[in-house]
Amino acid sequence: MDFLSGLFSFLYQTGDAFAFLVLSACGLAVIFGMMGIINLAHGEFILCGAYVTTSAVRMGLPLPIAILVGTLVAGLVGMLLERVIIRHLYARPLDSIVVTWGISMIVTQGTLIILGSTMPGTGTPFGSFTVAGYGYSVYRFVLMLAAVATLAVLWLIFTRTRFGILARATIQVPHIAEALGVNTSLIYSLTFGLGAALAGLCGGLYAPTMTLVPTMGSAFVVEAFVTVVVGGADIFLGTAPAAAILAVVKAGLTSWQGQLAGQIGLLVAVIVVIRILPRGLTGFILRERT
Amino acid sequence: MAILETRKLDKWFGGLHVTDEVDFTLEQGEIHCLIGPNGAGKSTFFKLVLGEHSPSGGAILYDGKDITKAKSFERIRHGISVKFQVPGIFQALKVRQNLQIALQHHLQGASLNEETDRLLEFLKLKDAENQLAGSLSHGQKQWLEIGMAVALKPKLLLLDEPTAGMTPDETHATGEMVQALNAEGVSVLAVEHDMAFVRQIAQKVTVLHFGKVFAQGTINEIVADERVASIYLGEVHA
Amino acid sequence: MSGWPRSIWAKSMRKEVLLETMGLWAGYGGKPVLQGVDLSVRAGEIVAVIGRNGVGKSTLMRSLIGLLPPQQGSVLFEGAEINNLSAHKRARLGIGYVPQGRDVFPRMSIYENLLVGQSIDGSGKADVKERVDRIYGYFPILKERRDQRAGTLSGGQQQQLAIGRVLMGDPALILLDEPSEGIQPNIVQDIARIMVELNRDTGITVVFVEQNLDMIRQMAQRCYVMDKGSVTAEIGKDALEDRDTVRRYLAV
Amino acid sequence: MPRGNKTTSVLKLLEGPQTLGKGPGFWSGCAVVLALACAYPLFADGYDVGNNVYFFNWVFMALGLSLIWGYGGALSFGQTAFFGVAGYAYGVFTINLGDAYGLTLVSLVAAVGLSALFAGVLGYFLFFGRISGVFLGIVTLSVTLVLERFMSQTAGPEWAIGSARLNGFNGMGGMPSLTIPWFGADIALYPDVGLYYLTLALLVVVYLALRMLVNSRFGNVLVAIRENPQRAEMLGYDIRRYQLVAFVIGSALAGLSGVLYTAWGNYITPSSMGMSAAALPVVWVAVGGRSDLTTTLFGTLLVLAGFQYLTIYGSQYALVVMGFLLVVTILLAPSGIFISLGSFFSRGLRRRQARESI
Amino acid sequence: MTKQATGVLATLGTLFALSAAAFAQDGEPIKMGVLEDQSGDFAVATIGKVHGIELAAEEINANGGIDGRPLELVTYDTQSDNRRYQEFMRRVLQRDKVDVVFAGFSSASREAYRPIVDQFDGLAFYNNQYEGGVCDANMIVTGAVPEQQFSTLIPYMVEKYGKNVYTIAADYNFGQISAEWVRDIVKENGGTMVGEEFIPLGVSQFSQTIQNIQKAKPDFLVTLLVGTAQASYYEQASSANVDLPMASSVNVGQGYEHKRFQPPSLANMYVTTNWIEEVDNPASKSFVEKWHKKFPDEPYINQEAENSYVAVYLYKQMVERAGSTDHDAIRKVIAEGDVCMDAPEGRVCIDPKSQHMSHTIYLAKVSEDHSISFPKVWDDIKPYWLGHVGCDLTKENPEAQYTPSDNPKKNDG
Repeated sequence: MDFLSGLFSFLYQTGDAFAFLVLSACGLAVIFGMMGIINLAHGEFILCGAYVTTSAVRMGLPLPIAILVGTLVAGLVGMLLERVIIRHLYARPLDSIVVTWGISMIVTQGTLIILGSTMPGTGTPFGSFTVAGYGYSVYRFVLMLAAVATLAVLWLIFTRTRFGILARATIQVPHIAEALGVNTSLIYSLTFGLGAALAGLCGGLYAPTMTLVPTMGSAFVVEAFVTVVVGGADIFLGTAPAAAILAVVKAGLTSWQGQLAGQIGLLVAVIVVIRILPRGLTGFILRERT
Repeated sequence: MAILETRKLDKWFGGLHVTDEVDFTLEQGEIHCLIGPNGAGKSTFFKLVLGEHSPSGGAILYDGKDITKAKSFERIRHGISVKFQVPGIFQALKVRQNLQIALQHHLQGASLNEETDRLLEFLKLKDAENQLAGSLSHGQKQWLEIGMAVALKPKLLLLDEPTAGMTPDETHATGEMVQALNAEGVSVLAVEHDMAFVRQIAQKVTVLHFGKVFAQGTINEIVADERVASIYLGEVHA
Repeated sequence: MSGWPRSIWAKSMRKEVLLETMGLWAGYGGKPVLQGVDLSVRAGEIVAVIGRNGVGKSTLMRSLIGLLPPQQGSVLFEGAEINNLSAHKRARLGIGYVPQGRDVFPRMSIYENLLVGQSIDGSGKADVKERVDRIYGYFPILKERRDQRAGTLSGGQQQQLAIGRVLMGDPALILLDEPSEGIQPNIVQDIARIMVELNRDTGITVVFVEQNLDMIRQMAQRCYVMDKGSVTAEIGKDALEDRDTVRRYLAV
Repeated sequence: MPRGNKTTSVLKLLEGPQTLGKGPGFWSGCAVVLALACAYPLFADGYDVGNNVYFFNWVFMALGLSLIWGYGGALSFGQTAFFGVAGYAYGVFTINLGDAYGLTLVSLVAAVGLSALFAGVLGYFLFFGRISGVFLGIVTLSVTLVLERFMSQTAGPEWAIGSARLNGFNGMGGMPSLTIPWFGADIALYPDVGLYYLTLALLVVVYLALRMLVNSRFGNVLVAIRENPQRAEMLGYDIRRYQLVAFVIGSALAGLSGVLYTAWGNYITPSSMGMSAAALPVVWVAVGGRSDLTTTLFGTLLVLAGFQYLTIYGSQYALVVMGFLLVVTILLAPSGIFISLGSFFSRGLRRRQARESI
Repeated sequence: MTKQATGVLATLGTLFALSAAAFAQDGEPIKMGVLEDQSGDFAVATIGKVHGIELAAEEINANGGIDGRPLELVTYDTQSDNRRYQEFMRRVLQRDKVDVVFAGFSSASREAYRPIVDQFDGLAFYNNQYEGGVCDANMIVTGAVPEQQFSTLIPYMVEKYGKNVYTIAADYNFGQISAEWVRDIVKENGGTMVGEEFIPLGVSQFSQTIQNIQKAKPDFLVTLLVGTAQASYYEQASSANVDLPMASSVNVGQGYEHKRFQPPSLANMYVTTNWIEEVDNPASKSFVEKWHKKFPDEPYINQEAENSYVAVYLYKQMVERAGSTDHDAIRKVIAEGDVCMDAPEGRVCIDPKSQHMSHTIYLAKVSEDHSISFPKVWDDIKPYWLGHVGCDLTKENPEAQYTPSDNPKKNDG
C-alpha cells in the first residue's frame, strides 16, 4: 500500500512536471520547428492568454470557455503580429529574435501601464482529493489531461486536417507547396497564430494557479526553451518525448534531493543533449533524413 | 598510376539507388569527362568523391590512400579541388578577396599579391578585381570559381558542369583554361553535358546511366557508340 | 469520361488558346536565362519543349507557374495576363506543376501528398474520395503504398505521385518538367501512356520538357525546340520520327 | 561623433561595403574622434566620465559578438554567460588574492582566460557538433539562462570559493577595483578619469586588433564561412576550427566586459546573465550593424546612451519606446542603422546626381 | 558620441519628460534622489514607495519645507534592473548632487548601489524589509529585519499551534538568512524543525513541495517565498487542501497577496509586519485617508510605502537638528540615539549602532475571507542583532553586510 501510494505520488509529480513542460513548450516548438523563428515574445503570449482568461472569468464566463477565449485572443494577436511584423523577417530569422524581444518589452511594460502591476486571481477550481493521507489538487489532473489532449489535438491537426497537411507540406518544400496552389503566406500566419494560441492556452490553463503580473511569462520561458533544445524541432518526435524525459528527471531529482537538484538536472540535461544529440531528439529520430 | 579510384561505390537515398557499385579509375594527368543523361547519378558520384555525402558502401582511393572516411576539407588538403555547378563563390566579397582566400593557403605577402594578379589575368578578371563577386556575369562567376579551385594548386580538379550557362565563346575559353592547367600536370574530372566542350577537352569519357558505369572510352569511341546515343534518347531499356 | 468538374471538354473542342507567352524574359539575379520566349498552346494539346541542357527549359517551366517573376514580356492564361500573380494564384487558375526531380513532400505519406495537390482546385468543393480513387486507378502503386512516406519511394513511384498530386487539383493544364529523369524506361512508358490517356479522357492540356525521345514520341503532338533562352523551332509529330532531325536538336 | 567621420563612412560605403573605413580620410577622422575622446574628461563632469567608462565596458562584449555573429555568421545568444563567468572569476580571484602588487590585473587576465576556456569547451560541443543557425542561438541562450538560475541559488555559506562568497541572487560584492602598482601606494582605478583612460586605451587596442584580425587571413576565412560555409570547406578550411576560434576570442571579449563591469561597480550579479541581459548585446550589435566593427562600436554606444536617456526622461514609457524603436529599426534598417542610413543617403545622392546630369 | 546621441534623442525624450516639481520657496532646495522600480518584476510592491515619498515631500513643502528649504525630488525608474541602480546612483550623486537618496527594493539592487554610495560617501535610505545585516554608515534602514519579525512571530506560533515547524524559503540570501533565524528561534522555544526546503527563485510549480510538507506533518508552516512566481505556492497549496496555519514575514505586508488572491488561499496565515493599510488606530487611519486623497487609484498601501513616508520625515528631523545636510553632522544627530517620531504604525526610533529602525510589530492574521485581524501587537521592537554581532557605526564603519555565519564572534576590521 505504501509502495502504491509512493508510486502514485511519483506518477503525479511526473505528470505534473510533464504537463508544465509540454504546455509551456509546445507553442514555442510549433513556431520554432515549423518556421525556424525563436519567439522571445513567447512568454507574452502566455501572459495574454492568462490575462484574457482571468478577465473573462471575472466577467462571468465559466472557466473552460474563458480559457478558450484566452487561447483564441492570443492566437489572433499572434496572427496580427505575424501579418504586420514577423513576415518581413522570414529571410532573416536571426533578426526576428531581436524583434520578438522588442515586442516582448512593449507588451510587458504596456500591460503594466494599462492594467497596473497586478491582476487579482480567480482561484483554482475543483478542490482536492486525498490518497494515503496526502492531499492532491484535482486541477493538476486537469492540467495533465490538458497537456495530453493538446498533444493529441495537435497530432490530429497536423495529420488529419487540411491546414495541418498544407502546413507540413509548406514546411517541407515551400516553393512546391506554393506552386500547388497553397497560399503559403496564409499558412505561415496560421502557424504563427497556432503557436501563439498554444502559448495562450498555457497561460489560460495556469492562470487560476498563479500570480498574475505583467512579467509572469518569464516563469515559463526557461523550461520552454530547455524543452525545445532537448527536443529539437519536431513537436511530436521532439518536444513531447523531451518533456517526458525531463519530467522524469525533474520529478525524480526533486523528490530525491529537492527543487535545486531538479533545476540542476535540467542544466545537465541540456549539456548532455548538445553533446550527444546536437539536433535534439528530433535529429536523433530523423537521423536518416538528409 | 591512378590518382582517383572508386571501388564498388554505392549510395542509396531512401528508396533511390543513385550510385550503383561504381568502379571508376582516373589516371594521373588525365582529363576525364563524366557524362550521362539527367538523373544518371553524376552529381551524387561527384559529391561522394568530395565527401559531401557519405557512401552507403564501397571505397574511394585518392593517390593510393583510402579517403572514404576523410572529411571534405581534409580531402581538399590532400590535393583535390572542386568547382560546383552553381557558382559557389563568396558573393559579398570582392573578386580579389575571393581568390586570396583560396591562395592564402600556401602564399602570403608579396607573392600572394603576385599570384593573385597572375590568376586574375589567367581568368580574364583583372578589370573586375574590385567588384563584388556577386555582381559578375554568370560566365565570370564560373571562371572565378575555377580560379578559386585552381588557386589551391590541386593535383586533381573536379569540375561539375563548368560551362553551364556560358556562351559558346566563354565555353571555348574555359576549355582552353582547363587544358592549360592540365599541361601543368593537373588531373581533371569533369561532369559535363555540353558535348562540344567534352570533345574539346576530354581524353577519356565515362558514361553513367542509372547509377552504373555504362560505357567508357575515348570521345570518338563514345560518340560512335550507338548504345550511348540511344540512352540519351531514352531508347535503351537497361 | 465524366466527373471532372471543370468544363475542359468544351474548351478543347473550341481549340482556344489556353496558354501563351509573348517575348518572355526571366532569369536569376539579373541574369536572363529566358531571352524572349514566344509560344502558344491550345486547350487539349500535348506539347513538348525540347532542347539541350542549359537552354532554359526548366526556367521556362518555373516562370510559367510563377516561381520566377518575369523580367519582360507576358504570360497569358485563358486569355488573361497572369504576370503579376503569385504561384499559388496561378495554380488556382488550374495550372498543375510537376517539377524536375519531383519534389514530393518527403516526410508525408502518399495519401497526404495527394491531399496537398487538391489546393490547385480553388473551388474547395472537390470530392476528395472520388478523385483519390481515380488517381489510384491510374497509378495502382500509389494505392498499394498509400501510407508509406514519400521520401522512401523509388524515383518512378515519386514521379507517379507528383503527377497524381497535381491531378488531385483537377488542373486544366499540366506542366511536366523532365518526367523521365532518372526513371526506369518501363515506368517512363507507363507514365507517357497514362498522360495520353488522361488527355484523351479529360481533354487536359500538357506542356512538358523532355529529352527522352521515346517519351516525346509517345506523348507529344508537336514540339517547341529551345536554344539559348528562346524558342528556335517548332516541329510536328512527323519530324520526331526522323532520327537525324531529333539528334540535331537533342543529345550528344 | 564629428560629421567628418560619418561622411567618410558613407564615401567608403560607395567604394564597397566589406570593410568600412579606409584611407587617410577615415583615419584622420579616427584620430579626431580619439583626440576628442581623450580631451573629453577636461570638459565633462565626473558623472559623464564615469558613465562613459560604464558604456565603454559593454563595447568589448559587443565587438566580440560582432566577430562571432557579424563576421563569422554564428549567432551566440549566450555572450552574457562568459560575461558572468569572468565577472565572478574576477571577484573570486581578487577577494582571495587582494589588490596589492597589481594582483587585480593578474586576476583580470586570469578571469578573461577562464571565460575563454569555458567558451572553448562549450564552443567545441557546439561547432564540432555542427550546430548552426537559429538552433545555435537557442542553445547558447539556454546555457546562459540555466547558468543564471544556478548562480541565483548560491546564497548559502557553503557556496564559497576561498573567502569569496558567491552570494546567490543578491550578487557578489566587495571585490576591489582595478589597481595599478605604483611607487609608494597603488593607484586604485575608480570610475573616474584614470579608469576612463585605461578603458579607452583598452578599447582602442581591442578595436585596432580586431580590425587587424578580420582583415587578416583568419578574418578572410571567417567571412568566407559566413558567406558560404560549403565553399569555404571546399577550399580546404576546417570551418569548425575557425568558428571555434572566433567564438573563443569573442567570448573572451565578453569576459573582458564582465571583468571591467565588475571592477567598475565592485559588484556582479546573476541577473547580468539573464534573458534581458542576454538580449542586449544582440540588440546593440543588430542595431549598429553587425557586419562591421566600427558600426558595432558606435551602434552600441548609441543604443546604450539612447536607452539610458529614455529611461531618465521616458518614465514608465521608456521600455515601450525602446521596444518600439527596436522593432522599427530592425524592420527598416536590416543591416544596422549606420549602413542603412548611409545607403539611403547615397541612393538619394545618386538620384540627385542622375537628375542633375539629365 | 554619447553627447550627440543624447542630442538626437532629446526631442523624443522630451515627449515623456517628467517635470521635476519646482517650488517657489525661499532657500536652496534640498535634493532627494528617488531610485525605485516603477516597471519590471518588482513594480507591484514599489510604486507605492514612490508615492509615499511624494506624499511626504508635498506635505513638508506645504508646511515650509525643511528649515525653510523646499524638498526637491529627483526620481528615476530603475526598471527592476540592478544595472540601472548603478547608473542612476552615480547620476544622482555626481550629476544631480542630491543630499540624500531613497533607493532600492531587492537586496540585490541595494548591494549593486551600495559600493557607489560608499565611494562617493553619499547617504542612502533603504526603506525595505530585508534579511538584515547591513552595517554601513552611509546607509539608513527603515524596513523591518528578521529579529524584529521572527522573535515575535515564531514564539507566538509555537505556543498557539505546536512545536513542529516546516520552513519553505526562497533559495537566496533573504530566504536562507530568514530560515536560519526561524531555525534558531524555534530551537530556543523548544520546537523542532520537521522540514526545511529552499525553492529556487522563479519556480512556480509546487506539487512536490506540497507533498513533502504533507509528509512531514508540521504543526505550522513558515513561508518565506519571494517574487511573483513563488507566490503561486499559496494557490496551489490551497487547491491541494494542505490546510496548515502559516507564518510569514514577507507576505501581506509587502505584496498584499490577501487582496490579490482568491480566498481562501491565504487563510490562516500569520504575518508580522510593521504596518499595513488595515492597522486600526487614529494615526494610521488618517494616514490612509490622506493617501487615498492624493492617490485614489492606489490598489494597496503596503508597509514599504509607510516606511518610505516615515523616512522622509525622519530625514527632515535629522537635517533640522543637524542644521545642515552634511552627512557627518547627520550621523552625529543619529548617534545621540533619540531620532524618533510618531509614525502611522506607532513610535519609531533610529538605532545609532546599526542605523536601523525600531518598529511596532503587528501580527496580522488572514481569515477565510481574507479579511485581516490583529491578534497581537508588540511595541518598540528593536533591531538588536547587528549590535549583537559587533556592528557599532558610532565607532567604526565596516561598510559590510553581516550574515548569520558571522554570528558567534565577529570583531575584525
